[in-house]
Amino acid sequence: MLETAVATRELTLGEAVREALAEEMRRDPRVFILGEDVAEAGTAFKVLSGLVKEFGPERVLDTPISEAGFTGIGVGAAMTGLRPVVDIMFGDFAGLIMDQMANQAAKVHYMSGGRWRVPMVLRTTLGATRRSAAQHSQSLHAWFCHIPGLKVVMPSTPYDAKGLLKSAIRDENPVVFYEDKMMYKLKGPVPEEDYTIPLGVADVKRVGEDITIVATSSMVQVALGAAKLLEEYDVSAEVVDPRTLWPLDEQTLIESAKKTSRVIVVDEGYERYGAAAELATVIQAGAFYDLEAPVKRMCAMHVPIPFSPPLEDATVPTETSVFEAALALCGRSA
Amino acid sequence: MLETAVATRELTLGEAVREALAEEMRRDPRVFILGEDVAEAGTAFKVLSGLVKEFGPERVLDTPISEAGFTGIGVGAAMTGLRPVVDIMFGDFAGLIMDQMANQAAKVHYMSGGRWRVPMVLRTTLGATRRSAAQHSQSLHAWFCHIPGLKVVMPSTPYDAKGLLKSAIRDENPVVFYEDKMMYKLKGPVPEEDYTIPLGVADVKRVGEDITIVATSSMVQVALGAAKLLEEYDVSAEVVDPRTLWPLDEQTLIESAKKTSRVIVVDEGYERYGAAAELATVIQAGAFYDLEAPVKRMCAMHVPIPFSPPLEDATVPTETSVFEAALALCGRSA
Amino acid sequence: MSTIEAAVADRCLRMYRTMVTIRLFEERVNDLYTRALMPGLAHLYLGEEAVAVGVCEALRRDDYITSTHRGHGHCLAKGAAPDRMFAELLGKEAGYCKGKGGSMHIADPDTGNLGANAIVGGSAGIATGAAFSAKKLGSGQVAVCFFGEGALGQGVLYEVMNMASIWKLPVIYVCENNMYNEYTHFSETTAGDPLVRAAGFGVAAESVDGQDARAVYSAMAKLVDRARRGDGPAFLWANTYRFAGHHVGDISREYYRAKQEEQHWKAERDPIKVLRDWLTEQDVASAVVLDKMQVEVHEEIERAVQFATSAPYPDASRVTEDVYA
Amino acid sequence: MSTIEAAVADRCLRMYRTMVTIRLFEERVNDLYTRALMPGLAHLYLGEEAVAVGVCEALRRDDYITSTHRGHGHCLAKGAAPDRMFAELLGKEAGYCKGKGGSMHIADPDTGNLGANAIVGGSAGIATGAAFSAKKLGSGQVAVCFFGEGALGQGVLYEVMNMASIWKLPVIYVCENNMYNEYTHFSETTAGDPLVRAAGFGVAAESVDGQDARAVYSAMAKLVDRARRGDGPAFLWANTYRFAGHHVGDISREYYRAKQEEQHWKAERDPIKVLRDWLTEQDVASAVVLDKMQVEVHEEIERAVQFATSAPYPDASRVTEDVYA
Ligand SMILES: Cc1ncc(C[n+]2csc(CCOP(=O)(O)OP(=O)(O)O)c2C)c(N)n1
Ligand SMILES: Cc1ncc(C[n+]2csc(CCOP(=O)(O)OP(=O)(O)O)c2C)c(N)n1
Ligand SMILES: [Mg+2]
Ligand SMILES: [Mg+2]
Repeated sequence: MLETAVATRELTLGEAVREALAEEMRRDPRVFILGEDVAEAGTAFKVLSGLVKEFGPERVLDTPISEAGFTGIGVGAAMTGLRPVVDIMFGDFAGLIMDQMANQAAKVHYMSGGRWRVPMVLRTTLGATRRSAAQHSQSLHAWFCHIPGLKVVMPSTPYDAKGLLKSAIRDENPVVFYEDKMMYKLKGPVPEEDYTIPLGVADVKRVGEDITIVATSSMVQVALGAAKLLEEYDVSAEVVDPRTLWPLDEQTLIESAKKTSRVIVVDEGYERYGAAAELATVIQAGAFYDLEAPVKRMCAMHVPIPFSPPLEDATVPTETSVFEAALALCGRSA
Repeated sequence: MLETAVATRELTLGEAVREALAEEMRRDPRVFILGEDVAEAGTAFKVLSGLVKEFGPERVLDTPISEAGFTGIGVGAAMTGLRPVVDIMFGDFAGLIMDQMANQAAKVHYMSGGRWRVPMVLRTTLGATRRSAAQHSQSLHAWFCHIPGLKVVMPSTPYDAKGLLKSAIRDENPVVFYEDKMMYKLKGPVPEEDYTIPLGVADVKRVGEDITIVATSSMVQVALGAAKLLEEYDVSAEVVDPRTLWPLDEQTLIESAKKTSRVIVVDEGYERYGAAAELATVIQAGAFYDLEAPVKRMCAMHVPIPFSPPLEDATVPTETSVFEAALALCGRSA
Repeated sequence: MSTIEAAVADRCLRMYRTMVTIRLFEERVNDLYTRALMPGLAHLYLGEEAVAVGVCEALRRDDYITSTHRGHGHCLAKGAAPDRMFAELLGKEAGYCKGKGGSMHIADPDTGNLGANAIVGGSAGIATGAAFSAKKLGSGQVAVCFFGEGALGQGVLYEVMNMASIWKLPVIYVCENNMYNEYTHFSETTAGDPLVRAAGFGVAAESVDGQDARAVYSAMAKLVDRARRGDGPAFLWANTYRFAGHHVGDISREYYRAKQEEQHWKAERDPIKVLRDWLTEQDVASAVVLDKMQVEVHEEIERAVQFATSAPYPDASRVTEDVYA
Repeated sequence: MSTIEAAVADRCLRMYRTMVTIRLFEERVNDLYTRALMPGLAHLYLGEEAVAVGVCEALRRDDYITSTHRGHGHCLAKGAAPDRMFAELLGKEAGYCKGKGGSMHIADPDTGNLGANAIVGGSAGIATGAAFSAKKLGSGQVAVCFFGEGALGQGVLYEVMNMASIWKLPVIYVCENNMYNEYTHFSETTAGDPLVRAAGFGVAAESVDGQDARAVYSAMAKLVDRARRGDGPAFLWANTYRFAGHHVGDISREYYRAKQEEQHWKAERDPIKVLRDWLTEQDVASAVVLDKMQVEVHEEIERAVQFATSAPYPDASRVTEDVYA
């Protein structure tokens, strides 16, 4: 986290996203925003507030409720000289756009023998515990991660969000950019000066010796909280944030695993056939002979996400559950 | 494979699927088929030929090219007293129906507190090497496997296809049933008498001692071929077919892994964030202390599937590549 | 002494009572939210009561409906009980979905409610499939698909309308045009003419004043009749207005619609006032009788809230139940 | 001596030559397939030549098109060279897509071809997005989205038509109605009236005889003009017929369409014969001249096949290239 040392002010993750968009739109007139209620309303989460005032309705366009349609329009616009940033309000709506993303955006470059490009960013959200029930609480990033031709970015701090979003917008490929709804109000240091963070470089959020907690997006803060709790038990946890699930910085994950010999992967997607399985498999393959125990996964319970608070709270990893699992993995008990 | 001993005749996988549908439609008047060109044409693969003659156009319905729409109609029909078998010609079209399957079919039972049910089967296809290029060659089953509320069935023989399809049709939940396009002409023993195969029970297709090859659908025959080649090198390979990826028979996979201590998982989906990662993770977690080497994955290369034969052939596991990988994993060289 | 036929009078009084029930229910939902007693958000049906009530008055109890994120009114109009509705909104075990669904997913087989849906347009396929079953099983049921004009943006709606038309399915697509897709006026998101769109798919299309429960009922009764007779699907365009925000948290709305617009609709086009005026003018019921009815409903709502607030949450162990049947 | 204006005569001769090129190209594709020299399948454009040719005659080279699984005709009409087309169909490195795309994915930036698409309706968004760019960048380009009438079943088509209409995008949706969705007659899959559907989304709709290249050209020229002027999107319904099977392997078709129907269209409505008759009747060109042209085209096609068959396959190592830009 060297970078944040130079930071001079605090922004929320939402503000960092907005600032990244504003700076890129100033830098490059080809960049524009397409989505539902993105203009005057600034999205349902108010993340884009003010952008339409600066850039006008020609560059911040409200669309009908047609996710497949405007994602497809984004693909075509990206192929023909523009740099669309498509806004999909809830990541749960991925099911409506998978053909546009997986069969069109992801494949155009390859199918054309490299002659067409799709420099487009699809911003969307993930995360539960907002009492939004089964169709508005999912973290479906694994679907996109599975498709060659797409890149998938999962920032966990305002600093990363800004730097990674700018890289995503400058990238020549379709990039899916995930924002955790619960993290929009999270504050963190973000320097005034222009900077970008390359896609494909993991970040060690906390250095430790005894156990590695690989965490993505919303789960990074949970992992850091668990690491604090572990301190009191003299367990030193290293928290590694891949930051982008594709491209994936395998080396950093594997090296940390080799160093600590114990690993937990925490991701808010459904556990089964999810992103955590890939991270666990990569680590097992790369650090197999150094591991003291199998890599443990902690993810969303394999159930549709319920509305009722006591039920929903039981479906996601928490500081306590990660802390307890880590302690147990180190052969210790609370 | 005890079951096949009693088999008295050979059917192709396509014939086995058709027979299962015909028998279930005779048994249960609520069962009907919905899809593109399913009636007179008997589908693009001719798998359903003749069914419309026996059951009439009211039970074998040709639809417009509206995958999302008729999948949704299937969900509603299943909730209200019918047992639809929805036909999605190519598995590549999954992107068009993920909202209907993941947000509707999979969640209706849970969201309604168990009061509505969706007893529906979605038949579709997977598999490459037919020179059909990037949008008609994918194996996207990992997307469905990731969603709680869905079941996913992947038969690898005519016998399994018939028995599993009948169970899927009788199941009270939405079941995605995958057929390998290249396997439709594969012949195998199928008994005359009525039988079903429960969902969630793996099958050891070949008993072995030195290495376990876990293979799904189209890759089971490849694994068996590799096992034959391995024999000549005195390497005894066990081939385990999960048959259903959800529910998943973890125990059978883990026991085989414990016995042989070396495992390769072969699946035709894209390798990254794919089904093989889940199987590998489950095996690593369950057999960790017995494994001599990390579980190896062999899947579709992480690229859109190219049209050109020499390129396409390079993207999928083959008898030879699995044979060589297995030999290497056993510390031997060809 | 009223000149109105008794059956008509009864129907209108029944519709009035249900509209008042929805009104008081929603006001209480908003109150529970503002007092932080309700988890999550809710999309209120205030101002649109005549649509759900007029439509469901034309239905049998066993007819099907699918509802939306703004679904409380549909569920109540189709016969749901306020107490179990509130229990669901509060995530209690006694709720219609054991607390697993919440405000946006109320479902109830006993009243033919296939479920509210949080995916805009997400229930178009389900409603059409229910109509498919009704036709195939010869049950004589019809299915009603409620959705807002924003759902006209979802392609799947046209896919299923086309099939409903080809197969002459007994489904009625009820489009509640409250003029806003969240915070965007529908004129900015909707080209052409929705009625012509429906006609282009061979679906009988009609438009109605969504603030007049009697008009909604008569229009719907005709379309339901057609559908039961086997004459196929219909599209009903009901012009209405939501009095409150897109959801309970949408307080300052000036940036997307003028206060005067809201005031106009509340003052001039309140569906409850419209029906009340007619009932009194026609001597179907006196103000006194109607006020008494309102008091009864108020008490029922209060009892329902009591029931719901004192009802227990499901035990956390229930979380893994109902994933598979 | 012909009374036809020189410019018109030139245009019609140019269209004739391109139609013959497509005809001979497709016949050769079928021949390569039957002789097992082509990998996979192909969907032939035989009989529909006048649509692609009439439409593209009204376009600039830098205008955009998106094509379909039945796309060879669109690509050739937009200016693709037969040799690189054949090379792509055979999976050779010299193909338009280095052999990675094949028959269903030919793309070529040099001729504004955004790519053929194997997902029915899959390019509707792309074409509309290209029109969006053209308008935003003020390039004066238009985008043409070719699709078969089967794509009317895909909801995304209506989603993008609605947006094209709202934003007045220069996109023309060309629906090739060859009356069959694979093996099913479109009347069994299409309710209402496609022209009314388009109108319902505020899209200007026209119908044309797809076997008459001159008629297609004039209808299209008007719509392209409108679009370039900024008057927004249009929908062109072109009635046509595919002479061969759904794909090269679709040999016995009696179960879904009568031989007589095919014979009628081939004998009476062959678009090449229609234009040829006009050219000769109007003394624009003699049979001798047209036959000579045909021979030239034939030679060009043969050279193209030669080139493609003798061209090398890509090295297997190329498989991992072009996944990311
Ligand atoms: C597919 C989908 N896209 C977006 C949303 C977010 N969303 C919830 S309600 C809403 C507006 C719906 O407007 P309308 O259909 O007119 O219904 P109303 O809220 O006016 O009753 C939107 C965009 C959603 N739930 N589903
Ligand atoms: C989304 C989708 N569904 C189904 C298919 C399979 N399929 C390929 S061509 C075709 C028929 C298309 O008919 P039409 O659009 O009229 O085009 P035509 O073949 O007649 O030119 C179908 C169903 C597909 N490629 N994509
Ligand atoms: Mg609305
Ligand atoms: Mg057609």
